[in-house]
Amino acid sequence: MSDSQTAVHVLKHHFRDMEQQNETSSFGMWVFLVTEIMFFGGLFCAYLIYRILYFDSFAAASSTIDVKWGAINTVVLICSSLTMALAVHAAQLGKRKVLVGFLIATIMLGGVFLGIKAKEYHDKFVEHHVPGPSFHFEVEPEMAEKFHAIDPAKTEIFFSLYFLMTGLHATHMVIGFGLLTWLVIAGSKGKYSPIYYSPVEMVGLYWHFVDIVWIWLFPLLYLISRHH
Amino acid sequence: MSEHIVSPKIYVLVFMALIIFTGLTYGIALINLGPFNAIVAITIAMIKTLLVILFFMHVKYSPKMTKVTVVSGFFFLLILVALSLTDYISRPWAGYYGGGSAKPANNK
Amino acid sequence: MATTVAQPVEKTNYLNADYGIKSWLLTTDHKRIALLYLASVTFFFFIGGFFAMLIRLELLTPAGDLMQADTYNKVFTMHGVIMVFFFLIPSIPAVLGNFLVPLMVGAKDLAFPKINLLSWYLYMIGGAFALYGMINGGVDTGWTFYTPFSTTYSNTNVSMVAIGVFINGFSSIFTGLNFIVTIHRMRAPGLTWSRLPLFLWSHYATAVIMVLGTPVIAITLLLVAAERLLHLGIFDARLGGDPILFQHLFWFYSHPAVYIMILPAMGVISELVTCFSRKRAFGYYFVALASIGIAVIGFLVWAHHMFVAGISVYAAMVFSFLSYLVAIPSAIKVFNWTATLYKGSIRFTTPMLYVFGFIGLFTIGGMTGLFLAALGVDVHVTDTYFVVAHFHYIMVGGAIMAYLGGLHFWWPKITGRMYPESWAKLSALLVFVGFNLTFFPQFVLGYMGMPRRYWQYPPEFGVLNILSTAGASVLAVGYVFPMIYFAWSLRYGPKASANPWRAAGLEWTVPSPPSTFNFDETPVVTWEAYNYDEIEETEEAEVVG
Amino acid sequence: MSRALKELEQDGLRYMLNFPLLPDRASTLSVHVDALYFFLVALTLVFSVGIALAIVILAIRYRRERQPKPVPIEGSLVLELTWTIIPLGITMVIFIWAAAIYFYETRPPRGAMEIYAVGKQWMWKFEHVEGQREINTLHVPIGRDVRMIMTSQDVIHSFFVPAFRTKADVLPGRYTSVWFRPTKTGRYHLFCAEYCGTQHSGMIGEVVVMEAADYQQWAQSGTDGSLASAGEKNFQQYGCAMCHRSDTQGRGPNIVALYGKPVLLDDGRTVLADETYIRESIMNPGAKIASGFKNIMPSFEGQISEDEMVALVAYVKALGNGMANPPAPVANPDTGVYPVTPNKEPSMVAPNQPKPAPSQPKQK
Repeated sequence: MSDSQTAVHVLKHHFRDMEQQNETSSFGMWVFLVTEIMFFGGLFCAYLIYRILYFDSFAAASSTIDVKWGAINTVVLICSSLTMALAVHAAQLGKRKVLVGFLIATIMLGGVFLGIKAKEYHDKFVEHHVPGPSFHFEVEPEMAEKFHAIDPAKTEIFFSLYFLMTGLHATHMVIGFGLLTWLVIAGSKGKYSPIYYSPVEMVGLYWHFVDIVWIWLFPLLYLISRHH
Repeated sequence: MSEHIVSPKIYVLVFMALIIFTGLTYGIALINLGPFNAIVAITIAMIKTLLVILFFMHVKYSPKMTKVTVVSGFFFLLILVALSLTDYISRPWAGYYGGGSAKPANNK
Repeated sequence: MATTVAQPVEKTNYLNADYGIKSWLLTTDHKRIALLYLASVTFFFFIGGFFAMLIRLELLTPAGDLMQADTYNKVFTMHGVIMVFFFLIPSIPAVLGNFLVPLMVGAKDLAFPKINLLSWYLYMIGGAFALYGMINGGVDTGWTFYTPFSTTYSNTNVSMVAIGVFINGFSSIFTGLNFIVTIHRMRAPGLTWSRLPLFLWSHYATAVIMVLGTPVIAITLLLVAAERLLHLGIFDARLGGDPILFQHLFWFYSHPAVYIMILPAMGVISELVTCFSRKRAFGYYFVALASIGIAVIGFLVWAHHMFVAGISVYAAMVFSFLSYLVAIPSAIKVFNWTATLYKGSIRFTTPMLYVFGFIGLFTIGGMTGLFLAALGVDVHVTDTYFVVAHFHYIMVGGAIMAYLGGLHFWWPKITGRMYPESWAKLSALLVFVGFNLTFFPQFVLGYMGMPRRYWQYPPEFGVLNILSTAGASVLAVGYVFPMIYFAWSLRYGPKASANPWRAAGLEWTVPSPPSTFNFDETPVVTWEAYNYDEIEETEEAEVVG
Repeated sequence: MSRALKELEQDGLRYMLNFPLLPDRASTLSVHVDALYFFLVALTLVFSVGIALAIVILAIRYRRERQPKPVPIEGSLVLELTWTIIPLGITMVIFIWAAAIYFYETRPPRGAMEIYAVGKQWMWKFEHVEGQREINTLHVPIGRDVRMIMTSQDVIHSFFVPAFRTKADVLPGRYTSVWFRPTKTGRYHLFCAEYCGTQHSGMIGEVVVMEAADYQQWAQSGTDGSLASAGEKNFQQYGCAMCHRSDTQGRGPNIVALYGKPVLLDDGRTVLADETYIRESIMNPGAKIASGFKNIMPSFEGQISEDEMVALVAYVKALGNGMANPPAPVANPDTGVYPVTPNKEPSMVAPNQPKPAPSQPKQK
């Protein structure tokens, strides 16, 4: 289809021109991301306050999480952010195959991330650190030496917040997969062109936001006084 | 904003910076800096967030209104955290049970 | 800006453009969605009102004799949940706002029509969850869901209703998102911010609060549901959690939520007071900026609900000081409305009666707010009927009065029919009298120390409660009247012209009811807001009422 | 009384005609709160009547018939400034006045008489230091500062006496306090003001203010020893004496004359040893470790009930203040075994000799 036809077909009836439509959709996406900031913000605020109240228990609980996998996951997610950004770039230039390639790469990296996350959850399950009736926290000697005031009941709060925050983040990634697969299908049909690519950009903004949430989760949850 | 096409070179540069900062925050966490550990971790996370927002999310090239929206989002989150902390931090000042003389009550 | 007195030939408008269930349930036309909201909001209003009558009947006598104690607890909880989350928050923004924002802005529709329909469906799904929770045995935690009662000690459908409110929260997030983007990006050429009607200023401020506040209560209710289902210890003192943290997170949204309820009402009042005084809004900039001021400072004051909850003395001082700052913009608005009447040409139509009622009662409501922000007095009166009277003066005396005033004012535009003026004036009077008789005695009860949510009370509070119940029955009649004559007006009401009140505003330049795409060609705005002096000179069209 | 009133009196409707409009004034605080309340009522009257009059006058004077042509007025900056600055000034005056009352109300004077209260779903349990225990009624002497130290066994309650104008939420897991000095004898309502479940409206009671002599006589009669002595029994029963000894070899800190003193913790913080610190150190000792000691004390959460906890706290507060020091541990008569602290073998004397007990804090 020639460019003008796609433009007419794609321009919604209540917008004056494509420029207004694109600006409106991206501004709308940013307002939605502000609600996501406040949504995760409530959890971060609860985490911050409990961390101040029970620092030693939080530090002890955090020391049982393998920081190596957390770092690898951060790198994986940053790579997926890169591939997502390049996908948006490809959509802007109308390169259909490159767009679909990068979208699939983003999905793959996301999959790797969730795989590592599942492994970490499994480790926690094995160590009985999943909050609930089966929860049991063993205070190892070197932990007790480094952090004096460890209270096993308070470590359960850390793990509750750990599973809630990383679980909410993982849920947002699964939603991201849904959006990305929809983009892959529509992209391979050539729906996106240099004139109309705002859906790709919207999902890009969403994906980068999910990456930012992890950028904050990694130091807050994994790096509580790891020094010896 | 949507018109402005960012060259992949910038994306790769930003990507490298993010990886380096991740390594940095991991490395610094292993050194005992006392209270500064948390401050450094938070500043590095802020820098990484800024990088992602400005370049990956094109806010650097967006109209002013998008920048205002982003800043207001983080500002109101700051209000929630800061004003809640005014309660939690100031509780021990007036005697833990929220009342009573701050000076130790010698009951003699 | 000539108003065409068109012959009422059967022109196609948004109502008769399409027929059938699908045309309503799958519509993306903001006007039809507004009518869907009107129906569902009215449905929930009468359920909440029914529970209110049950409460008042129970409190007629000091002893708890109409119903069991836990039934009474469920009744006042559902009264609170339904009225707050399913009537007051959506009423003006979703009904009047949805209908009028695109028209006033000069656009064909809101920025995201499909998301607008989604927000109505989320509202209905949330409502279904809440109603199912109610039918399935109700919830007895109070609309505030305070922990640890709501998480560990209540065995009613707390999770069901909490998830219902959670889903309903996203409905108001998407409405807020739609309004912000529409007002920013889709204004007609020439419609600068200083020419925006004050209705849009207040809806813009409301939308900002909806977008920034609602997610926090969404996550808080999610934590309550998670704690109930997975036995986590986030707010359970025995496991190290802190019940006061729940109150911080809850009130961080729930106080700005009361500004979500009152700001749209203020917008409606600004429109009505200017139209029926035939004058520009007095101090337009100050009233507009006061809306934004209320929205921003509204986020700093939440802990004045918690002065006795166990927060520290110094935090209480900080929040009390900030609570006094948020009172100032409301005072500015009241003074400006009153000043607008000066040297105007005032007509006593029904909407204007509601304006007089609003300004009077909102002033009393606002002033009693100063009692509650005063630390010394608040310790005595918090959690008593003084608080109940204060927020009912603001919500019922303020928000519902403005909602009824706005509904009467824009009814000809929405349906193309005029409502019966004399019946409407009678019901306005009934509402005013019934309201004051219901809630003024509760101020006295409050200071005498009658606590909130009491199923039975000491006999010396008996007489004032009898007065209050008497008032409630008058108020109920006052609310039933509009239902009747609005329905009557759909069939028999006289046809309304495009601008029956000769009001200023883009929504009055299109025929009533407007066509599906509002404007045939995008209007160009060359006049200032509320240019009634120009309207006066141009023509003397026949005036209704 | 008129005949009609007498009839009403008979069939129990005595409040039909002469119902009160203001609560009694029975505490020093009520006078201050009432003064601010009347000022605010007057202010509300002024503004509400003022606005209502303005509306009525303007509406009538400028109705359409008398004023067909409206006069366009934009607004006036002077007017806007006046009705911004004047309300700001008034609100600041109210804020400072109210904050002063609040500051007076939340700071119990030193040497106030203490009464412990435990809120439980739908009843109040009061325990006087002299040992009297009461349900739902509270006897207090007139003219003396009374400080309520309250905690809840389950949900949040709120101790509210309208006649004293005081209210404080009663939270689970920590102590909150409220204080008042009764100035008028009589019986006053006691309400629970925070919604707490089915019988929330049944969780009421009476505060009986008595003459000082009557109170003294009432308090002494029929008690099986003071609260602190009950606390001492618990102190022995739970084996606290094993580690917390008045001489300094015990594994736990010496708690004689601990109450009210700042305690240096091992992470460098200093906290005030108040009731909540004592309670928290018993319920979960891991939270705050006195400097120089190890985290070896087991948690007694769930083993000690709130009533026993109140007695223990009263005992610890009485130590070094008119109460004998804790005696050496008493072997169980029949088994001859010292009460061993649960699930932790008493280790030999701690390797590093514990530094002097924290009750003599190092001067910073």
